[in-house]
Amino acid sequence: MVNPILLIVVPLGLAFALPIVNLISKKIIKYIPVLAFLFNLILSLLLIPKVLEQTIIVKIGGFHPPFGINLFVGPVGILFSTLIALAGFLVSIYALSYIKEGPKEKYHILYLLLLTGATGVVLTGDMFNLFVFFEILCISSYALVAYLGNKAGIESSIKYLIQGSVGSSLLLLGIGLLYGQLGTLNMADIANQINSISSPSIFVPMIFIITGLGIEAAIFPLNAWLPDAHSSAPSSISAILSGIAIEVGLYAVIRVIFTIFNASSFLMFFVFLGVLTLLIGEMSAFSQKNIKRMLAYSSIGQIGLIMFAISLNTQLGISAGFFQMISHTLGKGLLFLSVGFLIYKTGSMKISSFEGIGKKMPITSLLFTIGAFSIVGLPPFAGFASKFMIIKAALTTGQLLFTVLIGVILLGTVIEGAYFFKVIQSIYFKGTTDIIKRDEAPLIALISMSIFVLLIIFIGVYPDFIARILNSAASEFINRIDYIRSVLG
Amino acid sequence: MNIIALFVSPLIALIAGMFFLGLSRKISARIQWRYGPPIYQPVIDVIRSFSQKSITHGKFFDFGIILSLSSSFVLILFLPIGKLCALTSGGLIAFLYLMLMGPFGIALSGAAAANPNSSIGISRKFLLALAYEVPLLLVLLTVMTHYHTISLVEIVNIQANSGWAFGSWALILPGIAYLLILPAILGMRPFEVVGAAQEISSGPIAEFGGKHLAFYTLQHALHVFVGIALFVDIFLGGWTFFGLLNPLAGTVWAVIFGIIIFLLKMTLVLFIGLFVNAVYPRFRIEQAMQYLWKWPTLISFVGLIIVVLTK
Amino acid sequence: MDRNQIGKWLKNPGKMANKYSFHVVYFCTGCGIIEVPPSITTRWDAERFGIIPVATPRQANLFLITGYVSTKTLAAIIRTYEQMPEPKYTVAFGSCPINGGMYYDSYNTITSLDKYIPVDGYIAGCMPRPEAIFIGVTHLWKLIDMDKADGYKRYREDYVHYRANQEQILGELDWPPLFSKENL
Amino acid sequence: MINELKQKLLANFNDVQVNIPEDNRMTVNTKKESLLSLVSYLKNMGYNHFAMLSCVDWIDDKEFELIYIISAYPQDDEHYQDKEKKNILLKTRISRVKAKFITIISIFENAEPYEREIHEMFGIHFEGHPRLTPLMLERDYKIPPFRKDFDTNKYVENTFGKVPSIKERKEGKK
Amino acid sequence: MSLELLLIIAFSGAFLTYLSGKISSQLRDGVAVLISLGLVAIVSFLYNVQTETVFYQGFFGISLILRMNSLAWFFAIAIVSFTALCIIYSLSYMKDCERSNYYYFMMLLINASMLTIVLAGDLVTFFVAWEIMSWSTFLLISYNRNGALQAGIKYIVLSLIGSMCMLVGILSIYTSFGTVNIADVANHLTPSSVGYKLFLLIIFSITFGIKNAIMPLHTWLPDAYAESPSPFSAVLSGMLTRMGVFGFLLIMYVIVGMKTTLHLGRGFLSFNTILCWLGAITIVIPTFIAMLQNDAKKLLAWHGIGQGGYMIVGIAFGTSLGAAGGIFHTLNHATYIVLLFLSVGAIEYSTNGLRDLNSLGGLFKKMPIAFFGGLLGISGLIGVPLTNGFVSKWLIYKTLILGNAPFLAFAALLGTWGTVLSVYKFLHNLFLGQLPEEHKEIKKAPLTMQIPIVILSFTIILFGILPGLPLKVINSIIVAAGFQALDINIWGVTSETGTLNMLNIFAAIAVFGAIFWGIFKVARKSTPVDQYDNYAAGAAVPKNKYHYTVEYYAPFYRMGKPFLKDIFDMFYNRIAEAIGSICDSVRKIYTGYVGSYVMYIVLFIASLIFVQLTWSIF
Repeated sequence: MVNPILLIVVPLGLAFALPIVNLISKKIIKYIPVLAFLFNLILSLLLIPKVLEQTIIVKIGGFHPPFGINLFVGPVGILFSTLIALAGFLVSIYALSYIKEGPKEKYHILYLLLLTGATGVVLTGDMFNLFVFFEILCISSYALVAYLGNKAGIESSIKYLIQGSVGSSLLLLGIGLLYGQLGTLNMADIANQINSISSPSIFVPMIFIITGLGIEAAIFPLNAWLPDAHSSAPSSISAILSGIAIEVGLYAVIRVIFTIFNASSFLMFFVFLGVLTLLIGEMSAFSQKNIKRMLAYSSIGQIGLIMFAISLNTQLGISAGFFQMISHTLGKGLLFLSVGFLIYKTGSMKISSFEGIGKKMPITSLLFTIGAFSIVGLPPFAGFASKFMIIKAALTTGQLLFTVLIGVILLGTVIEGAYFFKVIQSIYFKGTTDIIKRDEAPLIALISMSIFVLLIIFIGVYPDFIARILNSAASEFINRIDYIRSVLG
Repeated sequence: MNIIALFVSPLIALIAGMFFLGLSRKISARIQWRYGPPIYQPVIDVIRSFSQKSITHGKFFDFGIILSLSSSFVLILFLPIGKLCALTSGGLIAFLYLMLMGPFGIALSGAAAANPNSSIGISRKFLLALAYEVPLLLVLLTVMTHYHTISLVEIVNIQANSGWAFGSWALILPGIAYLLILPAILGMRPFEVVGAAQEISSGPIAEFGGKHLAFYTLQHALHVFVGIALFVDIFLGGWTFFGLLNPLAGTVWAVIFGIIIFLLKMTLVLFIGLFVNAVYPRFRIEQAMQYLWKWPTLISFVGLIIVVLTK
Repeated sequence: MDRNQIGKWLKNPGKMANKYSFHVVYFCTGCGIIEVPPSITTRWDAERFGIIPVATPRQANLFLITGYVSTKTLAAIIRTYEQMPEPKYTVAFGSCPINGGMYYDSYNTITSLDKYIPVDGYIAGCMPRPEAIFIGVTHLWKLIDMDKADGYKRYREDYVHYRANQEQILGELDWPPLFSKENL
Repeated sequence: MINELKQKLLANFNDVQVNIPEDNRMTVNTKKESLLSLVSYLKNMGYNHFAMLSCVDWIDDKEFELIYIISAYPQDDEHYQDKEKKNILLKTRISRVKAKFITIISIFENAEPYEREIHEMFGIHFEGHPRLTPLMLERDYKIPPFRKDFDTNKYVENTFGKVPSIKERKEGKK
Repeated sequence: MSLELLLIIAFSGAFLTYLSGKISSQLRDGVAVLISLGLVAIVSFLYNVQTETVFYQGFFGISLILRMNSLAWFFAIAIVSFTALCIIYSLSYMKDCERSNYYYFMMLLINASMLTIVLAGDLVTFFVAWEIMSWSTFLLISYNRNGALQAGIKYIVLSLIGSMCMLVGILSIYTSFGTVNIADVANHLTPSSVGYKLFLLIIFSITFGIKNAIMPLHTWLPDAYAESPSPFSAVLSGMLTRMGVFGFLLIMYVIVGMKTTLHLGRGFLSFNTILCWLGAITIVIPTFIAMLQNDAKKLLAWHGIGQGGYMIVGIAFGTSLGAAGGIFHTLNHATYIVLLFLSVGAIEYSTNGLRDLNSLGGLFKKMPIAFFGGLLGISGLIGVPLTNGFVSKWLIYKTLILGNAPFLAFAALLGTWGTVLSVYKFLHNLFLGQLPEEHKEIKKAPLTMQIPIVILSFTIILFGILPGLPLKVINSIIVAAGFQALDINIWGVTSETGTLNMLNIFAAIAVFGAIFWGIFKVARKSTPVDQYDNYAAGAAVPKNKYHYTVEYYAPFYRMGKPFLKDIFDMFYNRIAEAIGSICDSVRKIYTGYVGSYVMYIVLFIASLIFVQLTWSIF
């Protein structure tokens, strides 16, 4: 039985082995991330059936849970690790042809570190271990945002660094307070003792932890860093940031609320916060001239939608939220990757410079259109299936409040549809009408993007394929007692 | 009965129509202190037009005028003249639409003649039609809702036993409204905006020569006949005259006398139109539209409300 | 005034109808037009003979040339005459159309109208009063009876000659010849 | 009032004969050279209405006589009577052969059509006239029609042709 | 012949056409025509077949069903045949246009998605096909670049709002009844509360109102019709906008059931009276606005809205005659509006792009077939007897008058007279009158354009004289919907309150027409004359200046101009600007200073803790 710890160890090891390989030969280093995440993908796919029967607890160094650090590989963990591995694998293939200049080996190291941090956050069962992996994730993303080295890149990564460090310090403060009161760092143990002590002393660390994680999860007041960071990072990195980093942050927030603090009353506040994030994200994306800023704001909007779905606090709601995460990762990843080469070929991020690009780069613009249709939620694509589930979840609760909120959310989707369709129009129906030579993106990038498209269409047409894993993931959050009993025994 | 009506009513309509045209010219002359032409002058005009060699602007120019004359004759078949009514399919709605076909045919051939005078004439004809259609529709709707039927024959029969519609106080207002718009329907002087000889050299028929002019005169005669006959049928109870014909009911004489009474009533109504026609100068098209949309529409609207409320 | 003799009607309705329904082209060509309104209104009432002024030449069959004809008016007269349907009659007032009248030596007045369009009858008088017009009309009836009012036939038969005269005065005409070979 | 004007004219212009046939009408005969200055002088004096320009063809002494009729609107028009309207006829003589004269459009704008008509009917060419195109006549004439040597009968004869006699009309000969 | 196979052919046909277009354009034309005609053949084979097949279970376990009944067949045959005609038409219209592969692909995709809508047995397939139709229409509307982009955005925003309303409606049904199958939903819905039914009706009628352009929701239609390429605007106006009518039929008769819809709401304020009044307003105002248009396609677009009002009034009135009239009017309107758009397209094709009503004229001498189609089209639009428009309008008027709703009948009849005026302006300015010099040597429309025009004109006359053919199918529809049947015979409707017998009207017109044609021929032969030998008070006819078109109804314009502005369009534009400015102000939150960002974080924590300490709601 392969030990899930390998999911973290292998990419970490390769990350540190990379400088040595770099000495031997410069060319093969860009294939290492591809290998790492291919391994991760295969491993997590193998683990899925085992995990669905029975969650695996990995005790590091043989110590029993309350004392040693343990990994908790439940359906949620394995779902996220497969998602991270898949996205990482595809983006690393894309990066083979995209990252040409600049300190390439540093890019690959940081890239490996970022994704190992993400996998670690997802699988860990220990609070402090969560903080450590969270730090690895944030720091490597600060560095990668500044990778292009231009003025905008550096300025936005500094802003990201400042806000991230405020968040991490708050997170550390919260964990410290918790440790001071309960004397344990193990999530299950904390969850077990949480209801024995009075509420204000619990509430303050909870708020600190949630805010700390919330900054990375791009919740409304805390996500000011996202538009600058995503727009000035290289496209492959902004694909990873939008696709993986925000979802992992949100997973951490949910893990904290549901399993550790069991603060279900707090969720009602999260519903309104989610809707607010959606509206703010969509509205500020409406009149954007820069394509990557527009996509960044649209990610904020989508995160708001996921928050709304999950904070419905029902089995259907949470699985709908996870489904929306998956479809957002695929859709937004595809959008960022296709935009990457559009910008590379036209030289500027302005939407007005994309006029008539549909004739010059037909396949990439077709991929961009499919990604846009999936994000807006038009039928044959994954976005529609997830939106369908979210609305179903909201309406099954039967409360009038949620029906009204659904109305507001759909208004947000209409705004989103409006600005995405404007971009599609300018790609296909503006600019010169004379026949110009085709100047396509390189083949490797097209392959990775078309795999995204295949996944989007496959999940959109046949959503039941991942329904089982989504339900078990949702049930893991709903009944936290099994979590505690399975860890503490 | 209806098969005979198929042949008889068009003939009656044609003769009566030409008689009315002659009568109107005679009476206008008499009002202006001059002898005026003989009653049968329109017949002479038609024969003279037929003897003339006209010009044509193409096959569609001829098709329009043939369409308009034949549809006017078809219109007569739908009209209960006295007791005779050849076709009843479709009732008053089909009648309204067929009334539209006559002017539509002339409009087609007038425009095919590529003469701006006729185009302006046609646009005025349609504007005038739109103007008097508003009160006319209200009037007909009031009648139809009051008698709860859409067939003309039934309206005449109901009036046969329950007295003229013009008499019943519920339908007084629509009757008055119809009389107010009668000159407009017949294209008489105050509303002779369409064929204004001085301004647009007789409007749509500017290019109509010999036989085209003859066809137009026949169509105009039938149009006058239909305009008055509709009023007589709906408001003056067609062939009935306070039960005068009851003893003869069922015999051939009843039919003949019915037709005679019907024609007498029509001449009476024609006189009203003529007296107005002989005296009034011509309206401008805006004045005509404003007038028609003001008083007749108001009266007929109030009539409709009364009928709807009291039903 | 044999309007009410049915026999004549049955024998030759076309001619009789032409006689008793003159539609006059209401187109003032000269000083005589001032006589036409009184003749069609209350005092003299031409309508009792079936005479009505008509707006377009297309519907007319009688063309009154009321007075002197200048070269410019001649172009309009010829075009109007050619637009009238076939059995058409022309009556000229006064002496000016005959021999130029008092404008006999004017440099732009036509001396004899008959060269350009066929004229069926002349009414004497500088300008004839309405009674004279009616007398002219009765004479026209006689001419029609005797088939002498054949101006339009003359126009068609030797149209080439008329056309030549017209072109000689007005120069190149900007409307095509009325009768080309095939529709003579 | 008209007499002082006569004195003034005689004083200013030397080769001018002025006589007043009736109380407020004055005829002035001048040479063709001084006509322009005279017209502008009169205009400044208040005679600002250019009534008409006409021409007389003295064929036997081979001269055209151009007559400019200028008049003045009275200043205070409350008690204006028609008979007070003062007219001045300026006459000048130009030779008949290749007749040409200067245009007075610079002083009186509305003289333009009159000069065109005189040009068309008499054949006098006015230098400086913006458009001396034909005004009323359709055809071009070898001798302008209003000249005395224009033989109207002969012209009518060969343009409109001989009027057919009654006999000819009877046989219907064209 | 199973339904799945039909749809597979339709969708794969679209992709096949696109691919074959890569090889050669002739091949693509052949494939496109083959597929569309094949679809026509298949659908016609499915006449009165009542099948229902579950074709897919994978979508969240919902069983997606395709069913064929008389209503579905009626719309399906109309969709497929009109699209086939338009594709034959666009063979020559699109010959030298760029990106014609994309055009044919989109046309066949829209055709396939409309077919799926009509055959959908459950609401999820219905919604999926509806969405595919919407965004592919958007892509095809904005095909003509500059002007069309604005029209495309306006269309897609309004149809997105519509689809979102429908999505909420479908999911509220799914969540409260657990099933999406239309038949089950119908009997689940009867016991539920009136309020819930009213909610569903309103939500669905917003969607279908936008698509069918009922008065307040119609603003997208004029630009969309005018800017899209003519063959597509024919399909768009013919069948695509009438999916709204199909939707209304579905929701009012099949899902909520005819009996309940009639008594929803109190007395005057009941749902279908309001819908009738909206329909009536939609008949009158757009028809008079159409009179002011100077662009031929805009004029036809406004008539599309006006005629849509008739269908709504017919369907919403709730009697069997009204429903039959409404459904029949949908088919009739489709025939003559497609015909009119095709004839305008033919003119556009031969005068390369000119469709301004003020600068054309006299084309009936040069393009007889297009004129013939235009004439029959407008006579259908007016409802001249012997055309199919007359029969359906007669049915609607009879229901309104005998259903004692005289004011509705007045609005409908007034709409007809407005149509007469504006449609005559269309025919006069385009075809009749003086032929301008520059159009002297216009060539006739090519053969592939003439075939559809002739076929459509023939159908207008055929259904006009023998309305029994379509009415038999409609009769089975309204019987299935729960109305009592009308006794239909081949030439009309017989009922004791006034029969309609088209045959004797046709016979009368034919006989009298023949008589007077004979008399006309016997009388003296008239000499043909050129358009410049015209009465002009003795003067010569000036070239190019002797055709009266500009401001054709000038007196009415002066009176009606202030009232006939499209107030809803202006209102919606103002809303769009307001939203745009709000979005700009919202974006200002991200000021760009790191200080303000950190201040947000600290404020967030402080406020949460403060709230917890004072009210402790968490």
